[in-house]
Amino acid sequence: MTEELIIAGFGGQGVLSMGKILAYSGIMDNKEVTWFPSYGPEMRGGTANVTVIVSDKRISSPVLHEFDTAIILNQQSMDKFENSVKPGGVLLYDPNGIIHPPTRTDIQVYKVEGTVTAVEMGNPRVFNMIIVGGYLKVRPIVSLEHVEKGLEKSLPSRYHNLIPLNLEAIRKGQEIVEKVN
Amino acid sequence: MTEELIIAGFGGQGVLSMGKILAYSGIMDNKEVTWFPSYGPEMRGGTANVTVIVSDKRISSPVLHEFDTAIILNQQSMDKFENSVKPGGVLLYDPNGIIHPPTRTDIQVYKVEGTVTAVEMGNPRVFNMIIVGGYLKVRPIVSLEHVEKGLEKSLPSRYHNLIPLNLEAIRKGQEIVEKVN
Amino acid sequence: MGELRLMKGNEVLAEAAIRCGCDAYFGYPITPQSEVMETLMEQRPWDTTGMVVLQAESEVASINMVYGAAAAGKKAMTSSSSPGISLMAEGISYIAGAELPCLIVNVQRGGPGLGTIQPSQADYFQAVKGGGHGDYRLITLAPASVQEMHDFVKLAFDLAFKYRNPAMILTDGALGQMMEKVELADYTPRRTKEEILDQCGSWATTGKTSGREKHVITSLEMDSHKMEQNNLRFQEKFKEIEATEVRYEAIRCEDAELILVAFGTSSRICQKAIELAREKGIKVGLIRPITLYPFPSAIIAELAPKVKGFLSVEMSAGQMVEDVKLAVYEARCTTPVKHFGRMGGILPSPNEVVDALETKF
Amino acid sequence: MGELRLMKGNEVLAEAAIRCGCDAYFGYPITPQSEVMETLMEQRPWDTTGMVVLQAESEVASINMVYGAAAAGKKAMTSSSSPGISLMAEGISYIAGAELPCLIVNVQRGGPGLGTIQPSQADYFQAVKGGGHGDYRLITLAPASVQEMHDFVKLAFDLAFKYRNPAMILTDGALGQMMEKVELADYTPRRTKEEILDQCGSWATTGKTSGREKHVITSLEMDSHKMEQNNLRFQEKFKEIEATEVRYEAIRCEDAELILVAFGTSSRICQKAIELAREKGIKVGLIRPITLYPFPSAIIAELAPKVKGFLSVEMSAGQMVEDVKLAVYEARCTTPVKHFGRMGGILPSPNEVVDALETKF
Amino acid sequence: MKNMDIKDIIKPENLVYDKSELQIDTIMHYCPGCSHGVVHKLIAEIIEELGIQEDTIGVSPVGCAVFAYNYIDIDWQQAAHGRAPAVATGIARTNPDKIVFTYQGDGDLASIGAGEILHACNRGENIVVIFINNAIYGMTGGQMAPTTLIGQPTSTSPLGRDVALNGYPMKMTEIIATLPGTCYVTRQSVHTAATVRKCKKAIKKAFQNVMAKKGTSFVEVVSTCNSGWKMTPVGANTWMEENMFAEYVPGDLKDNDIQKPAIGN
Amino acid sequence: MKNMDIKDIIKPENLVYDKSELQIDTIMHYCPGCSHGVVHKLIAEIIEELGIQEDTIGVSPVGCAVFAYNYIDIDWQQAAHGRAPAVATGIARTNPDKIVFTYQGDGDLASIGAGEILHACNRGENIVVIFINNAIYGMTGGQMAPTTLIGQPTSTSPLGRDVALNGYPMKMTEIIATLPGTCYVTRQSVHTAATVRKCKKAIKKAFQNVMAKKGTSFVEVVSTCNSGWKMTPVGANTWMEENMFAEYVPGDLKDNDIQKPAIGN
Amino acid sequence: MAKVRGAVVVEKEGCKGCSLCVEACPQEVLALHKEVNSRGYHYSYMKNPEACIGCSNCGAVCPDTCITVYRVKF
Amino acid sequence: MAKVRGAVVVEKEGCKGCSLCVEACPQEVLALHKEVNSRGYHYSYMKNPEACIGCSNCGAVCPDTCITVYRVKF
Ligand SMILES: Cc1ncc(C[n+]2csc(CCOP(=O)(O)OP(=O)(O)O)c2C)c(N)n1
Ligand SMILES: Cc1ncc(C[n+]2csc(CCOP(=O)(O)OP(=O)(O)O)c2C)c(N)n1
Ligand code: SF4
Ligand code: SF4
Ligand code: SF4
Ligand code: SF4
Ligand code: SF4
Ligand code: SF4
Ligand SMILES: [Mg+2]
Ligand SMILES: [Mg+2]
Repeated sequence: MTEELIIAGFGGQGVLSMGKILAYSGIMDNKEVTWFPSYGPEMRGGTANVTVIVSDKRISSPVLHEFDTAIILNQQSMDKFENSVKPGGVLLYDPNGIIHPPTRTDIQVYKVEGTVTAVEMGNPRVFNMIIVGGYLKVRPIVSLEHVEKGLEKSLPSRYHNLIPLNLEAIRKGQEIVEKVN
Repeated sequence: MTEELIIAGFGGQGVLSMGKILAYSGIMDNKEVTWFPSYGPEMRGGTANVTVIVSDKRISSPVLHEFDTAIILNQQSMDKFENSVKPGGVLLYDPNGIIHPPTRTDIQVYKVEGTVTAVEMGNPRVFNMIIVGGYLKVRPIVSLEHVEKGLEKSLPSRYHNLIPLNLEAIRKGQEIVEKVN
Repeated sequence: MGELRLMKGNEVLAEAAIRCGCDAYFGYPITPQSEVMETLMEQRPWDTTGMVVLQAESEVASINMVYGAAAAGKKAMTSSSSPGISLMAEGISYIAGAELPCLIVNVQRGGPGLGTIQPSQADYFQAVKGGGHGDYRLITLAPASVQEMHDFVKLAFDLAFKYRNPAMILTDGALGQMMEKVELADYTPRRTKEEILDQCGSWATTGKTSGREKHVITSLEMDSHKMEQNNLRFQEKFKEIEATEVRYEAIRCEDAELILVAFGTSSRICQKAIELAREKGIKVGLIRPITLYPFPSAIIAELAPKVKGFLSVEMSAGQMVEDVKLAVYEARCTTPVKHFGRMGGILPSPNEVVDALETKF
Repeated sequence: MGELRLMKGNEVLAEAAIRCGCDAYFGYPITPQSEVMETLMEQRPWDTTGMVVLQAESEVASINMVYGAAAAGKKAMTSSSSPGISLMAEGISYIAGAELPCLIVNVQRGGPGLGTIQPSQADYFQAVKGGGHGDYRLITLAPASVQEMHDFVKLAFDLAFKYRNPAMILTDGALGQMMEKVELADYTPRRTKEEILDQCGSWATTGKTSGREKHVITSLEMDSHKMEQNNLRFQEKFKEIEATEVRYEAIRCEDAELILVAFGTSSRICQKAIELAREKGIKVGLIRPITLYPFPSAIIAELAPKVKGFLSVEMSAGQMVEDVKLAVYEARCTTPVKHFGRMGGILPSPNEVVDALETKF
Repeated sequence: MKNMDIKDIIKPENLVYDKSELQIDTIMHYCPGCSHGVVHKLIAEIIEELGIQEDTIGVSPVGCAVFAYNYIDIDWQQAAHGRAPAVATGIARTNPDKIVFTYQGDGDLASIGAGEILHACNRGENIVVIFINNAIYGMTGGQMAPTTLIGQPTSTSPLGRDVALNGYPMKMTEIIATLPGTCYVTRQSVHTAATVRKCKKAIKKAFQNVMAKKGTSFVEVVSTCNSGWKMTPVGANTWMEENMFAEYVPGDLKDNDIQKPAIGN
Repeated sequence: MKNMDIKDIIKPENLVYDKSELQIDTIMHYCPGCSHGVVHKLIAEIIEELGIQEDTIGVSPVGCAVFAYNYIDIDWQQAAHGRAPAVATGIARTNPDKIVFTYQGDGDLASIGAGEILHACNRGENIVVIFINNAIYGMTGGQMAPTTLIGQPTSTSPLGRDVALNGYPMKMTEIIATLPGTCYVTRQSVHTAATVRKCKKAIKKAFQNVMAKKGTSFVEVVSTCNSGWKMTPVGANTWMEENMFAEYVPGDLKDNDIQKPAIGN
Repeated sequence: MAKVRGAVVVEKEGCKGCSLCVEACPQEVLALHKEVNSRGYHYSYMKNPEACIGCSNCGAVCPDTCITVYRVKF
Repeated sequence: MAKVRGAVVVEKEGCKGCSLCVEACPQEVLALHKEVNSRGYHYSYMKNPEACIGCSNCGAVCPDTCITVYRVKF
């Protein structure tokens, strides 16, 4: 099993930590992982993306130009990465702020109403976990049990009380993900 | 004609300027010349030497390990350079301060009582010109006329009034040089 | 088995330093490696292992602080990225000339000048031919994974102390910023005073006790003949390093007709390229130099008569390719050696590498 | 015919700068080249040609002052010796990255570190492979006589402006300190404001007039794709330089069976060695690279199939020898290339060179 | 009149405050609320008011202001980290008719570039120095600067700057004021409309001094870096007033009207 | 008694002044009459008197004193030009039990090394700094230094230092005294027996401060370089008194007895 | 009553919602809009336009120079 | 008369003839010798030994530490 994933969105959306949680979950599941961020002069917003690879085998290039899955969280990222999904791959997006939804027909497209749902849940900060949930539903590359362990590892212990909330958000995301085509 | 000469002595004896005057005289005579000093952290005495080459042809290496002529002005330099004179070459020295006079028999050895004569002439600073005189007597590589022009060129104009004195010292040196073997 | 973590290359450099008993880190912020010092400041190893961590006023100061600590027998290191490493050139030459062991990490970014903060490998020449003046060499290690970022800290210190010569880890922004699984070493305590005396007591400035002559750490020698002797001694050392310390990885070279040569990040990309190329029926292998100095010339020389060509894949205009050619020349072969590279912070893609293989040979 | 003088190499660098219309010199004292600035301060060209001469607080400041003046379209230069040049590494990389023309003189001394003040050629790698970070090149000229020390100042400036690239005169303490006959050029006036606008008006910071866009001198480019384009442009320029600007002298190569390769001071010694060797019946010639970058690879490639071997004679542990080997490799030859060198400030003697010819081939 | 329509007010003839012509119409890369933007604006206005666009050469630093050249429509040089004063020296000495200014952050000027600024000011180079002291390395992600306050947390002093480890906040402006090469040394801020106006006067005077060839004029602007400080822009201003001003007291440190010998050789 | 034989006086029991045991028995490379020699002697005496030979590490500069390591029998490091304070920081931080001192000339400390000395003193590194200010670059043949006096001729200012070209003599010690990291800042000289004795007290105090971990102690010694100045040693002393002391006024600039927080992490 | 009336124009797309102008206004004219501009910032606008006296304080403090100020006297 | 007598020993070969001790002596005891040592320097010596009071001033100022001072009290 090898999953080559890109997550792309605005700086403040928790793109990097989504990737980190997935990668840590992979490690808990004894997989090989790489997590490769775009980086730039920090602290000045803009777009952010991270490439995550989870595999049973030693991972060669951590940098990819084509992906099995793309998680897209804003229009700029849609413009940039829609065409990088491999034929037959998955594109999953949050429709909030997306003006031009994906048009490709040779891939599977899903949407998760993460932004809206997070507000409904009364906590906009769980937005990214809802998306993770939607993703894991479509691509169950790691089990929830390993995700929980991954959360434990990746969150500083002072935030461990938030783990149940995060897991709930993930479950919520698994529920609300919809196939678009 | 090629003359490969080393002049060696204490820092304050005017070694470098002797070389410079000879080199400038060579230029006045339309010859090729090089002047290559030993150099070190300045201003702290010690020994000094300069290699001067005067030739009709383009000069290759400005650095030599053997010389046609060596002008030796202190014991350290005698120890260092006596053996660097080519067989049949010339060694010319001022006996003042020389404890071990040269012993080689395959070269021509000359001495010039420069220090003593300079004091007699009432001007210790013409010491080096007396030595130059002795040298030019033995190895007339440039004519006195060119030396005079060389002096003009190498001395700043504020010292041009000293040229006659220097020429006199050269003549004196030509007189007093003695062959030792 | 040691502790497993998901960490950035930069963070792991810091963690590995603490764990291998490093005595001191001196550095100055610069992207893409500022996390090295930030991680150390977060960890506060001075409270645990006693390791000193100091933000210096500049890279020039950093490398000279390293000089001071190293000359006292301490395990000292610094890290920076390309422009900052250039500023260290004089200091590095001094450290080499004074025969001091230390570790310098260059997390390369695109140049020349201020350039870009994206990853690059264009400081290869600077690292292996000497960015500073004079005849010296840096033992240069090129990690290709976060695990190696970890492992090579200890290895670099070991080699540096073995040869009393500065060592460099030459890596890049991609490896510095990416996270991978890493198995952390257990904590090795910092050497005690006695252990330092044991290891470095014959030369370090540990304080002149009555039992020994004073120790003087200097790279100065006004007497040219003595200075030449020093240089000859250095050259002997370099010969020994070249004979003993070459490290490389050979991947699928057994049946290969074409050989990729690549280090660090580009070697990872080349591994992917090999998969793609072999799918197309191109028999290609990879020599991944782990030590850039000493360069693994012997294996290249060994392969030279057997293969159709070498392709040096670098994130630069072509620097290591010269060492590949020299290795082929020394083997008295004329096997073609080509270069493929991207610059300015761009990583080559595996497909581009395959294309280059197809078009250049 | 110009004025004839007996002058030191260092003095003549200063004199040539004034005479070729140089606008500014910025420097910091270091043996064996302090006479360059001392001569300028004695001459006070600011009273005559208007040339600026400033003693900077350091070599780092010097090279950045050069950057400032050069970016305004001025003919600016600095000089130093090995450790001081190392300190300029970042600045030089910036100048190359910002595509500025200027002249840097390195009067080499023995290294590494503080080393010795005696002559050396061990900064060859630093000069031609890039002491600073990133992919850049210095147009590097190696004078072999005081006359060339004079002539190459103007030549270096001309090439620097032609290609908007920094140029270096790579010389050594022997050439800096020795005196020879030199024919001085006549005074070329400094360019007027109009002439500077003519020559550099399209890029230099001459003040944004309403007729044009603002000019920005920078080596920064955060967008990797643009940064790569910059680098590709630099590489194009370097190719053109390599195709156009190679300069060398071939001495007695017609019938030679062995070829010495040597530059600067060691090429002078090699000329003497040729005389001695030919007396012994050894048919030897000399290739003297005048431009070290671009290196005269073509003539070496041309000779490679015809001769029995090359001996690279350097005042170093062997640096240029790699470029000789690369030239032979590129010629698809396996002609042996050997190195003979002295280090630490010692000059090889002609006899030693002859011995090396006899024993190595 | 109170019910006058807005449209009747917003007419060209009623314009009282607008962007300088020299400020380039583009969105600046700075974080919301960053002091750099305010100071850029003032410089653009001053150059326009003094009519010296064609004569001014700016030197941008390495730091958040590295891109200053994108925002003011004059010729610019971008200097290596800390070396702007040396670069400015190179320009000013060879172009005595030009008005040269540097724009530097506290990491740039007080840390790596301490030597260069000291010497340029000591030589009395005829330049303006604008020193943006935000007590942190903004560009690289919020590391400690020489001017970071005691106890102030940064990414390289997460528990706050500790004197025992990192020494004391460095008062470069006080040091610079002792150097006879400087003719005008002042400390300003731009956190209120009143201080913005005062700061503009100070920078204008600095430019006028250079036009009159009086030597070095040095203007520190005590600034905020709300991103690095992890505060809101308004919160950062308050924190600055309450904490920075005690260490970096605003006001003129030196104002010489005596003209020094002309610079340049 | 007046006719007492010299031999009766020259006896071990009558010895009142002799070379320190720590001063190595070799001829120093300095020019006749050079101030460096006097200061070396004092340092050797002080280290011997304080019994800290085994704990002291000296850092020699690039300058005439580069060879200081040949003359005092302790462990030494030779630093790159100007970087002695950084080197000393590296030693002192990793060896808090050692007494570390730097010995630097005016070119080394005030010119190329201005940044390093400023920052080491600002951090309050626990070191002694001995600053030999002879207003010239002795080692390289007499070029102008930042501390060269106005009008003083040197090989790079043959008609004398000119403010318009080269700026003002730089008073590093005054600057250093403003930094809170320093606990003791003083200016001394060694041109008479009385000043030699006073200077020794000052340097001794500096070493004692470091033994007590008080932070940086900085001792400037206004010195002569008769070779660079082209004077006799005696003439140089006179010239120094008449010219240097007006610019570099001898005396203590700062003497804190308050102990600062211990240094080191 | 007031002898002076002012008005400001905020360049909506340039505004980064830093709130400094809101804070600087002596008349509490300005506020951040609850909507965001295309770059995601809550932009400043005249919430209370009649109160504006055209003092330009808001313009002076705006780091992004997105405020133009107009004033009429009577 | 004098309650104190002193004497100094100048290490002839180490002396560089700088004259600083000559200048520093309050009793005009010292002078430079008209002969030179092996390194060519006119070395310092006690020209007027009876006058020496053993004050050590000469020793203190000697840059080359070539003076040893002895003193007896009565
Ligand atoms: C030689 C070198 N060292 C380090 C850096 C990395 N760097 C970029 S900006 C900066 C500091 C910026 O801080 P400051 O000068 O205070 O400016 P600010 O961003 O706060 O305005 C540093 C260390 C660099 N580019 N070059
Ligand atoms: C990087 C570098 N630049 C320049 C030099 C040359 N240099 C040697 S000593 C010196 C200055 C010495 O002056 P100072 O520090 O005043 O010491 P002094 O000799 O007067 O005691 C210089 C510039 C060097 N060795 N290294
Ligand atoms: S990081 Fe700080 S200084 Fe830089 S733009 Fe943001 S607020 Fe301004
Ligand atoms: S040159 Fe000056 S400082 Fe150096 S030893 Fe001679 S007198 Fe002393
Ligand atoms: S002009 Fe004055 S009153 Fe009007 S909105 Fe701006 S700050 Fe408020
Ligand atoms: S100050 Fe400017 S950027 Fe900030 S909220 Fe007001 S208008 Fe917007
Ligand atoms: S001890 Fe005093 S009196 Fe005697 S020679 Fe020395 S200085 Fe003169
Ligand atoms: S002071 Fe010392 S070196 Fe100088 S003359 Fe006297 S004894 Fe000799
Ligand atoms: Mg800052
Ligand atoms: Mg000095």
